Amino acid sequence: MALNKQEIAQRIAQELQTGWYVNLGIGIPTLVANYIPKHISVVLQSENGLLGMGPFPFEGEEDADLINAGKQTITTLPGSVFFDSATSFAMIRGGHVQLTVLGAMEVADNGDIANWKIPDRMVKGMGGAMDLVASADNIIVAMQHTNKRGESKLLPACTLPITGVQCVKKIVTDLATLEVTPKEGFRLLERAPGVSVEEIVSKTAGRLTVKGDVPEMQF
Amino acid sequence: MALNKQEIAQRIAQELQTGWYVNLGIGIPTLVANYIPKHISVVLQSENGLLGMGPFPFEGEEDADLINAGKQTITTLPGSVFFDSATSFAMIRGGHVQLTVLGAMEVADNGDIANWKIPDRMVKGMGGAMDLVASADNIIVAMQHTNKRGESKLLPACTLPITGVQCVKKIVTDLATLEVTPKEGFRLLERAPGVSVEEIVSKTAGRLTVKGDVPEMQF
Amino acid sequence: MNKVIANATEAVEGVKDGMTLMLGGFGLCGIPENCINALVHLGVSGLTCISNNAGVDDFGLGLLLQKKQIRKMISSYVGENDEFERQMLSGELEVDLIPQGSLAERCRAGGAGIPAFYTPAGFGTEVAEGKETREYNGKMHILENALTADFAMVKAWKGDTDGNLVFKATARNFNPMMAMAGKITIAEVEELVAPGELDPNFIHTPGIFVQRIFKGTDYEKRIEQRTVRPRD
Amino acid sequence: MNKVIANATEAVEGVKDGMTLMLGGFGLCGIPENCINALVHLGVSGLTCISNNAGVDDFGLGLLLQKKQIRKMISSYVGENDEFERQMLSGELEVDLIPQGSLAERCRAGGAGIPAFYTPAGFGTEVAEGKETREYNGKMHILENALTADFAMVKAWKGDTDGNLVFKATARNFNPMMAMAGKITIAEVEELVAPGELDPNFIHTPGIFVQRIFKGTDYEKRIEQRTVRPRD
Repeated sequence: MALNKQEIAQRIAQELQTGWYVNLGIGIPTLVANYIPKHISVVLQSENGLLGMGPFPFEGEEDADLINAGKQTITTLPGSVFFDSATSFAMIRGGHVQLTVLGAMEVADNGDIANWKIPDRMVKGMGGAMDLVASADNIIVAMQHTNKRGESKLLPACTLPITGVQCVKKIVTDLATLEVTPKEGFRLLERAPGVSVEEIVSKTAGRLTVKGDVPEMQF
Repeated sequence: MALNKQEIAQRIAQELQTGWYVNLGIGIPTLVANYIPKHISVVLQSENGLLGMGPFPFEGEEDADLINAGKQTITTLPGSVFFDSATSFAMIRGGHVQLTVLGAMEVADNGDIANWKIPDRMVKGMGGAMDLVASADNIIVAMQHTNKRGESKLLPACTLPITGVQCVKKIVTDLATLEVTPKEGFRLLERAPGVSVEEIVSKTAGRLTVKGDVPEMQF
Repeated sequence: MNKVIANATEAVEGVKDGMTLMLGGFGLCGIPENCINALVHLGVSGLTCISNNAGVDDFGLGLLLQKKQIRKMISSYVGENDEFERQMLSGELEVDLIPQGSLAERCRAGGAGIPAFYTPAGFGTEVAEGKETREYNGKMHILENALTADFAMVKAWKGDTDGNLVFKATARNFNPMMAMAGKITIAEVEELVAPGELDPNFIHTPGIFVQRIFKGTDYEKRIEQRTVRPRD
Repeated sequence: MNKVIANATEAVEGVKDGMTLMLGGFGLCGIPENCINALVHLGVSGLTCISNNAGVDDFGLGLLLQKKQIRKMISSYVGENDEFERQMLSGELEVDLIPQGSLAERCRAGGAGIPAFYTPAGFGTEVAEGKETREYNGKMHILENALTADFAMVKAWKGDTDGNLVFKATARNFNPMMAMAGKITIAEVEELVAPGELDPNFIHTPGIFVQRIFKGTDYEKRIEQRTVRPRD
């Protein structure tokens, strides 16, 4: 069975390591926060100016001055810090954030990512995405394996305007976990439970490397 | 009579205007703080990280964590602010400090200044001087008109390694107040009380422009 | 060094058609509400507005868009605004989209006398078009220029009469950098206090960057995405 | 995210001969006294030290100079130190003098992922030799590169176990930028508190920049120029 959004987030949460500062993008990446393993201690960075993002506030305790990068009301945790936008991106650009998780419209087998613009459609802007993908050493994309028309989002080359070059390190889709490698393109690491290698192969347009037995994801 | 150091400082203090943020260098410039006219309100910036520098502390109230750029113990005033060195030079480089007063070994008639290095002698470093002279719109030099050997410090060109190019706007020496102009070189504005134009001319090696009657400084 | 002015109307004196303005805020958080309203009343037009976002239809910069006072927006993200979309697609509104971190750094650079700097953000994308590129540490970077503005308008939590500012929580965002980059910087604050009442060790924006300050009124502080969790 | 280590000895673990270190402080104000002492005991040599100043003969970086542990100093001002002068004039010690503002900005840039930037400071002087120059806004600028270090050692007033730091008065100086620019940043603090005890709105250095933190002991806090005024 293909994963739902929560399961994609849950799988990505397994990648977290204690001590990491992590930036979670809008959409599925935000859900990762709900699945952080209990024994893992990470700090969530919100690029609008917060380290140590806590959960949503209780009803009636919302503070208009305390939001995350998705403009949602949130809370802090002990040890949280507020800072300005320049300092925030100093953290990101300077490589102090160990992991960025974000969504994508397309990923190329060289690690290029497109997630900010569709020509002839209203362009909302890249927000912090271009800074994030150009900066983080470790970038994981959370997305569906195919688009609404059933076409692969894992391509030999991006067809949409790109957000960053050769930056995506790993992809978790509803069907698979894949590593992006310079030499082998997408390397299949895991299948979603019950999903066949054949289905993944058929839905991956970019160069895909499958070696040996491909295990199912473990939850 | 040639001015003493206090009088040079006092003359420079007349240049201050209410609302200005002012950086005073080490030596004579520091003394300017003692002569700020009562009706003038300025804020002193110390480039090690303080706006609103107050007087020296009372004996026994020195705080090792509160010093000025000359490493002297000082105090704050109501409205003072502490900040880091990058922010401090953002103020300076960004043109937010309206006036810099500093000493010099040599000034050229095009506004070049040399005040940080004597070849073959121990070099202590430029500290913040190069940032200050490259940044401020208004730079006043406080110095003796001649060096210990009686040679003019106002030259056609600096002989020592320079600190900044074409930046000095005004000079107050023990003998005169001079403007530095692109077309006329040093322009004599005022004589120290009792000092003759002839003496100033004879002790100025750079191009000097004297027009009409040159008034004496008023104190 | 008293910089206090009476109100928002006085604050925006001197803003003229065609000027470039910086406006602090992220989404609707920390925006200079009073100044924006005053600009609407002033009726200036042809403005270039540098602001991370463009407000919503009926609040924030959306109010200036409705009156067609803005000629060009320089932003990183401009969703959530139908009128914006209409004007942009019709070509009435020019839009320059900039990566958020580059926007923040370009404002800081403008205030700090750094005319240009290299950043990796946007290399290989549309953002890099026409810009110089260079490799540093095995990675490609693009050269970005500083941004400055005729007026910067920022919103702080507390300020003193000398212009020293303190921001609250994530309402800080772009405000400190824009305060640095305005030829004239206007600060509107929720609380205006005397010099010495703010701890000199904990001031976010030193008064040297602020030319005018006033106590704002009637803050709406609209929340864009009200997200809550149930009490157990 | 506990980053607390026991003491200065543990703090400097991993510092090796020939490494580049950043050390906070301006003059003797805000210097990492405990770390410097630990480096003396560790006995590492061939160090490149990036620090605005070089201490005095018997305190601060002067202690490392006495033991000839420093191969190169990168500073803006190095007066007040006879041993420094001797080693420099004899050629034992390499010295790279940098304008103070450029030094601060280059450290910040190193921490902020900005590999290079333009500044007017030093144009036309020795500092500009071999550097690219360019005119912006009618004024010449030089291109300066970022600085980073294997270890940065900073001294804060208060810190929490997550590495969040607060500095006191002018002891802040270079410490925040150097904290950003160290591959491993060590913070020594006068007071070590639990997370949540520092106000999140008023933290100078967010813990993300700090890898190790410990409570320092026996601070001497020597005053270089004790200037006082008479009581009336």
